[in-house]
Amino acid sequence: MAEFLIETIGLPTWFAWTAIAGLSAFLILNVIAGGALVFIWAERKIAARIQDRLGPTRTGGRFGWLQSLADGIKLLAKEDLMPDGADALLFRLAPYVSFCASFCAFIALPFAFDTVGQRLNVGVFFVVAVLGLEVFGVILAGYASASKWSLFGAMREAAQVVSYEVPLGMCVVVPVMLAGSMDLVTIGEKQAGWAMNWFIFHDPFTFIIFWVYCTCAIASVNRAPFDLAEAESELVAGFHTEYSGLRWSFFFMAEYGSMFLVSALAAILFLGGWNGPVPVSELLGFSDGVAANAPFALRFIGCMNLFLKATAGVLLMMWIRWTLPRLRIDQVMTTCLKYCTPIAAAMFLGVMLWQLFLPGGLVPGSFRAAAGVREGWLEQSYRKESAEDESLSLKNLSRHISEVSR
Amino acid sequence: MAAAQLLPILLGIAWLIPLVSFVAILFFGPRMGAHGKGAATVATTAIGASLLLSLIALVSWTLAGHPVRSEHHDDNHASIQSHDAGQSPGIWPASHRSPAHSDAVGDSAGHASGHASGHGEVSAPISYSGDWYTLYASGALRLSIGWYIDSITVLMFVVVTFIATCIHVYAAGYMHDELHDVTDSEVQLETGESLHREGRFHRFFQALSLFCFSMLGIVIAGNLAMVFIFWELVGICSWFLIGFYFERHSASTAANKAFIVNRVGDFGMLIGLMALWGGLGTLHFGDSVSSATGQVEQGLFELVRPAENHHEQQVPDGLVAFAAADQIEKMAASNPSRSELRRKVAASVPGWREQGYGKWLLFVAGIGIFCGCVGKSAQVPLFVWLPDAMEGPTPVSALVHSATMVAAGVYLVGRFFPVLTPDVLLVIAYTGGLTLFIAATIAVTATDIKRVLAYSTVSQLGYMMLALGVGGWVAGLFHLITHAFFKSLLFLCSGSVIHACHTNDMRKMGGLLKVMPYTAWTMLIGCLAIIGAGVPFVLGLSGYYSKDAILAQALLFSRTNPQHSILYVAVAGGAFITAFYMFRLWFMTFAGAPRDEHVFKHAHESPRVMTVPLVALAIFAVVAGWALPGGLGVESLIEQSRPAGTAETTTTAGIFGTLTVPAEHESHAGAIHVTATLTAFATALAGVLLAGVMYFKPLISPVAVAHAARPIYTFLVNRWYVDELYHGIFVLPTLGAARFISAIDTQVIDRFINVLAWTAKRVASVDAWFDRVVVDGIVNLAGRATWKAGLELKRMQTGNLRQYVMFIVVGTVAIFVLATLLFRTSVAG
Amino acid sequence: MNQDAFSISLSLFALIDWHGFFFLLFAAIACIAALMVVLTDNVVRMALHLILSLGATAGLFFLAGAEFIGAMQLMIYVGGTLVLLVFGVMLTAQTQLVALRTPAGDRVLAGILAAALLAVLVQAAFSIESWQKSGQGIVSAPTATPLGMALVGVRVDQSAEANLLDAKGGYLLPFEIVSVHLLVVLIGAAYLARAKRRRVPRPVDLMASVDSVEPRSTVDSPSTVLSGGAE
Amino acid sequence: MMLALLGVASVSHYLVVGAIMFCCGVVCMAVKRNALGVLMGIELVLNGANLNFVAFGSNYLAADGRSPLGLDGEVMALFVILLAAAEAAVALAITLNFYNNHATVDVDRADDLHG
Amino acid sequence: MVQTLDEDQRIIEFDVRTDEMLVNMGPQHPSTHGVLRLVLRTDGEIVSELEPHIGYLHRCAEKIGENLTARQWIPYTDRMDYLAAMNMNLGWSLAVEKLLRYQVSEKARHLRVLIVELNRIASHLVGMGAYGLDLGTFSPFLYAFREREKILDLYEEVCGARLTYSYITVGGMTADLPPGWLQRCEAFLDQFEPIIQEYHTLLTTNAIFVKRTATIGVLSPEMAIDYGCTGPVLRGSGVDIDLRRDGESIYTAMYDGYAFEVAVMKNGHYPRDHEYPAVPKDAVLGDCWHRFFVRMLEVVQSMDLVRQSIDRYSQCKGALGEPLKLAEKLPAGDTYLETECPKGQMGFYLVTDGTPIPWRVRARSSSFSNLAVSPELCRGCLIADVPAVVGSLDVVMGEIDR
Repeated sequence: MAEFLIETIGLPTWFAWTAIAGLSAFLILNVIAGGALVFIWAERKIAARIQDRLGPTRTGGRFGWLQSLADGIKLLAKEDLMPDGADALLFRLAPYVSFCASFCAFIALPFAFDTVGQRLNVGVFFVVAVLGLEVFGVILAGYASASKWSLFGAMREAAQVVSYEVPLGMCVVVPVMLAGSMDLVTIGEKQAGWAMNWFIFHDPFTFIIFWVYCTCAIASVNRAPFDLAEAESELVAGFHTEYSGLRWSFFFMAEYGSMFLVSALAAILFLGGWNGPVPVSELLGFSDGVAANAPFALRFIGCMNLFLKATAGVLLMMWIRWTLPRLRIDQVMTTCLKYCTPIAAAMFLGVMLWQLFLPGGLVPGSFRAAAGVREGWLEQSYRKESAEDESLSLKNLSRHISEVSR
Repeated sequence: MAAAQLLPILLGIAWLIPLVSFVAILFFGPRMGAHGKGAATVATTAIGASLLLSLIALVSWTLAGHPVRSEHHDDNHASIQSHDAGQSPGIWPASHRSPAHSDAVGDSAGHASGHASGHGEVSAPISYSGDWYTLYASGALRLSIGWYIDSITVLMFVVVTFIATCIHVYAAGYMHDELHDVTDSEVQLETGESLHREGRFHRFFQALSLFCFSMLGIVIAGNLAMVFIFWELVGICSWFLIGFYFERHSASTAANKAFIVNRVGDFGMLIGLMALWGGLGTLHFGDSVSSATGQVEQGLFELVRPAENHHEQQVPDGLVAFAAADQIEKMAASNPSRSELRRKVAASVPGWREQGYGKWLLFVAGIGIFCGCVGKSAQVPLFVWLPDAMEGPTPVSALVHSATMVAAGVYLVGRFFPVLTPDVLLVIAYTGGLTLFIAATIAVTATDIKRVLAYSTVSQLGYMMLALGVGGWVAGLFHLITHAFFKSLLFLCSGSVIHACHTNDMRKMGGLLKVMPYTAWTMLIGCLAIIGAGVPFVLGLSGYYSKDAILAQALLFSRTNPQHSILYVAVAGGAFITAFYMFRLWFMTFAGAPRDEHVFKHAHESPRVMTVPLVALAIFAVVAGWALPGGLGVESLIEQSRPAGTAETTTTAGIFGTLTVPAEHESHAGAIHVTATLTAFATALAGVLLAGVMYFKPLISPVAVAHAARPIYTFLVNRWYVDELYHGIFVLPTLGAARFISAIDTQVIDRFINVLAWTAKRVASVDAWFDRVVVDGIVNLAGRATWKAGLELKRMQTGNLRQYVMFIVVGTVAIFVLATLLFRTSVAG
Repeated sequence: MNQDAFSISLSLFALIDWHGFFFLLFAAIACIAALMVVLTDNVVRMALHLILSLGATAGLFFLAGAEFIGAMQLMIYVGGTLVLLVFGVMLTAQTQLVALRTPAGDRVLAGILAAALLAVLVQAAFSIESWQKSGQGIVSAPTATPLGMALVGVRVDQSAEANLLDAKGGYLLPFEIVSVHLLVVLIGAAYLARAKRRRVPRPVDLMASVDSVEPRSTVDSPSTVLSGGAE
Repeated sequence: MMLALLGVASVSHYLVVGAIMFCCGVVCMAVKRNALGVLMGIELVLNGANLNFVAFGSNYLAADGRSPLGLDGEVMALFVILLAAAEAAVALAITLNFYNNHATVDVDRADDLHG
Repeated sequence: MVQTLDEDQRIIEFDVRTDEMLVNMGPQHPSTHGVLRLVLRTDGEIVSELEPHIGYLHRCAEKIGENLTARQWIPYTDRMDYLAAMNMNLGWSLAVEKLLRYQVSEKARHLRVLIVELNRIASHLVGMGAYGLDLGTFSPFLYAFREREKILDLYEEVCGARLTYSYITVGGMTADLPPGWLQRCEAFLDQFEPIIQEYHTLLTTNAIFVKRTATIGVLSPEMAIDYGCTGPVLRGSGVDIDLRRDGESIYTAMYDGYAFEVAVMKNGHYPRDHEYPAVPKDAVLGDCWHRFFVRMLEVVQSMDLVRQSIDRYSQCKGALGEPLKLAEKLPAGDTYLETECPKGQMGFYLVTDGTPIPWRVRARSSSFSNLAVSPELCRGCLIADVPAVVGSLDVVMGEIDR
């Protein structure tokens, strides 16, 4: 887009880039903040429906759709309290740390094949790593609150998140292995075409590991039944017991942002990302020529696809939250260390062997109608990297080796 | 998809599904529902799916329009179709040669038309063979997992899966005791209590699935090696299943007995396999394409009955050359080139064949393979295991006795028929005859309901073997299939009775007709079927057709070979005894007044899950023999795959003198057929009547008869003293030898070793002194010196971590400074 | 605003070396945070500063074009520090925030030594001419793939595509050694920190599965709680 | 002032940053009596060293576009990170063990090995 | 069946030495069921000692009773176990009737069974829902309250109140049932019956629920008896006591002719347990799961009793009988009577001196004894188990503090 500003409108290069960066940051911020508003409202409605009641009905007219906004205003107006014995600096800092981590991770998250804040060639790891930093906010909050309940919450959160990063990382490596790249855009593009191309359907192992990922993702964003850090029946409100007002809402924005993020990551890694189950755009003939001229339509469809999938993931988490009791901390750790990690490891091995023997996936060669349609468009924006990747991929290497040995 | 591609896929999947079920139950059995209840569903679904696929295979076989090879037929249509099929790589109809090969032996289509004018029977039947996977290939030996599919394969698949399905369903009801903890009152622990153990429901179905898989493996097997593998698998499965109640001593003994007796037969089979492989270098039935070289390898059938010889049997070149190894060595002594030697050998092979080289080898191969069949199909002298195998649960008996294990032997003889020489066939016929007679006589005196059926199975297997031996290929296999239906029916019925009465003893039963009508009537149908009841020349139960065919063939055989007339007598007599003991069983069980009130009072009809399979099997016991219009009957289906060259009468001078194996279709000729039918009818009727007067309306007291013929009765009750004989001949000498060897071990070897040990001890004590004084002294000195040095050095150790860090930093800085001062140029530059 | 002033300030703005700017930013954060680690006594705050420092270092790695290393730094290193922090809180948050102060003499000594070391190091850093030249700013190729290939023993960065197999100098062996080493270390750590004591169970726990007892006729009679246990 | 920001990012600058971190780490190790503080010092030291590796391995920083170390620098940095993680694990385990036995994390009390 | 020490999962191993922490759970904590204060001494997350502090809700109800006539004190009994006020009313009424040697009419007897058993359902519904809440699942709570609301609606029709009814009084009831009430009650039962399965799905058989409750807080039968535990807590430990069957004759006479089986595990089986989810493998008798399950079974049992009483009541002719006059004199003497309330055995003791106002009034509450055992149950468990254990005891602070 920056090129568009530079070439068509004629803005200075630096200004174009800065403007685009600012715009991206603004948009992502809105995704989080707006998303949190919508999701909080949705959670209330969904919880209400699950529990056979109505939920918010009045604020904002029908469906109480302005409820979260009203609550937000209420929170803004609330007195900002801090306990006497608190570590003032850390107490104030903690919510922003959480929020920033959640926000930063969005930088590398592509919403469509080229709609991404900053395309990183280690995108997956960047997202996972930065998301892992969110826990600092929680720990600092728990420590700084000078409350024993908060400290308990922080401890649990730390233990849980650190443990779950192991299986989560293993789950994430699988799509990386399948795509041969850590770039989220590349990973998404590899799944273009029909739904059968999605990595979840690549082989039985990926199918299983997807569910492991779901479990670990829920655990790493602290949602029920893994919401140990804020377990209200045990720890009052866990790490945010002492928080109120805007700071408190920052934790919530971070939580909903992370929920959306891990869901979007699941969508990109396993569920085809911005590719629909049916390659509608390709079938309609948005081929190279058209695509080059009308990328906005494609982008829009892609964004919608990803949003839908990620939203579905968020809704799934809500469904689970309002259905299941909470696990105990030792059970949470058992789930991670005794089940998720070994399963993830075994599946990782399985996918590896599968790649070795059946590199084409479950239905090799078929349904690959639409792959590569957008390649021209992508190459334009990231030509160098893709060329590099292609030449260095393992496939090529093995071809070289076989040629040499012959 | 053409049948050639479709059938291996269908049957292959049908074959593998039970394996999947086995693996699933193996790993997840205990977790399938409460107490592994779901295992039954899994196994039944699996075998049901196999049945479905088999039925589809049967339909596709029929639809593929394979010619009915009864009297006149025309191969062209089918050949063309198989020709089409042959184009796809990896799938290789046995009747067909590759285009590259066709100039040598001729295309089968042209071949068939070329000879159709003559005797008309010379072209090979349609069959498909190929390999899925090569297990091992080295030199000439290629062990592979492959298929050989003709109409018998398809039919056997349907029969095996159908009966197995029925039995699975039945067993789900029968084995329900195993769903909970079981108290086995037949096993007494040392404490005097009955054994209390967990239920093994899933284990049963696990073994059942593996059993079905193994049996189907034998049926579909494309080569003898694969047959042997699955042969052994069937053996181990029977071991599992017969020994299902392994805590019972009798059950574990019976399982071991079945296994060991079978090993005896399998040893013979191994010899046969070696003979064939050594001589021919292949164990494949049909022709196949070697995946390694891409060349066509001729299969056993083609080698023994080459097409250019009008499918007449001849000793294959390989066997001839193998037998004439010394001649070849002589030729090789003059150091000819390899190709020259090969040419020379090829030239002299016909001459050697005339001299009878290899004839014995072929005979040994045939007898060897038959040995395996003797064990598996419980022929004399290896039939002793089968009655004991009754220790397994009844569904197992039904499965073992009808469609799977014992059928395997007959099936293999049938499958291997083209390779068997007339001499072998004669041996088979006599073995069968002897078996059928001995077993039938034993059955007459048995009182255990399952044992009667067991001996009747042995006897019927004898029938089949005899039929095959006298050239009644179709008759034997036909009887195999009809027998499978009614024998499984009979066993399941008896199981139902046992389930109701909780006893096996027929002397405690009687009058059960009233309380268990389903069981009684279906069992009556089974009895009628096994004795071959029917209205002569009009309609009959399945047994009627197959038994008549055997009788007719036996009669024809004894007419053409008068010196072997005894075979016909055995068959006819056997039919009489069969009728007698079967109806003795039925009358004792169901008719008359209850003998044991206690048993009668508790008797009840079995649950629906057990009676439904009975009815299903009963229907098949009735109709399985009927010929449907369009050549759809079982008999004509079998006929489609009659091995090439066995359709005409052949006369050969064999080891046992000149022998004429009459063509089977000649037994359909009026005179023979009428005589055989009437004989069968008369003997069966007589048997039933005799049973009637002894057990239904007791005009003759069975006790009196037994008393009158006491020696014979005792002899029969003790089962011809076969077990005792074996004990005397084999077991006792073995034990004696073992004792002798053990004595050598303890008296001689152990003493020698003791002496050695004593010597070593003495030497070691000397060594120890040296070690203590000299070696230890040096080491201690070094240790003391180190200790002293350490004491001095330890003052340096303050134990303060931070101080150490300081030391390191000071050291680093010092080195840097020194280096900069001393080697300024090098660092800077 | 004056049009000229606007354009001048724009052009000045354009002259900024953003790379340099971010370098300075991250370097400052890293150094100051590192210093704060030294100067703080509260363990939790120390850990916070350490995280800041390490995070800023990750930023420096990104600037230097080593994106993969940066991500790894965030993931592994910062994650590892997180554990430190947690244990810091756990072990010391309650009672021992105070009292662990070092004697001033030690501090001064350490400061002097460190200053000396720093002087030596800085001198060395500027001792070579070519190191001081600013980079060409050539956007380097992504290094994740070559890095991975190097770890499995193929140096794609050093040889042309055609003769990949001839390329030597991969890190397969060190990679394996490090892997084994990590495994050993983890086992060792688990062994070192394993449980040494166990809680003696209450009698109640030991007899949890006793079946129902008959109700007593007199509830107030002295009862005998099962005591002892399996041991 | 803004112009002064030009061209500051060179290998030497990275080395200076690394040196500062290294020295901070050393001081940290030397003055902290809390075992966890010592651990953090070690982390800083390793991190400073790592910075040098990356700086030498970066083509981006190299004056001629070809770095002295090339990929080796990054590989080394990676190894250091991994080993640092391992080291942290072991050191923590030791600290915990120490704490279990001595009920303190004061390294000055950990002088059982003195001569 | 004593497990060996090595295999015992409940033995908690230390791997980190941490400092002891003193934590206050309550009196304003979300999961302490009112104003209960638990002081926990923890070692990390492991509770080494728990001490309940009570009295935040004390309001001298017993003393007040010594200044009011027997009928006047009825509203104060409402406020003891406010979740099962009808049962409280009944206990006090029966105690006074025992003193008076008064027998209520047949019709009143069946009506009382109907009313108190319905209240037992309502009480257990709250107990169940709140227990879900304690374990972190909110939805079952609302499902339970939805059904409880319907019971409260029925009560509202009967006596005008939804929580503190004062309906059952000494000598009978304050009023007879309104017309059509029985049909509505039956309609509710029909509607409610299938919903129980829903609760089983959401909680009883839920894997996480089982994990959180099985083998947690195991209360041995001996200890249960020693601590004076009663009600579902006692029966959850396998002790077969239910005052409706084993109580004093004036109380058991009320249930004469009613068919019900005490919900307790005997020989490894609960009554009619084939109709309910199987006992999970992990659960041991006396743990939280069993206490919970006993309550679930008692809901069904009470439904049966309500149905039976509806039949009998509708067949009874005649009047309910006259309640005690507001200031009728009580004969001199003393009496004590315990009844089986939803939470356990509730006993009332009164000493009279011939005046209408009792000289002494005392109440023995079940929750008090049940809560007393919580320090034993919570020793050595995790903090997360504390709500699970205390919730499974289902205490009501109004009853404890009186």
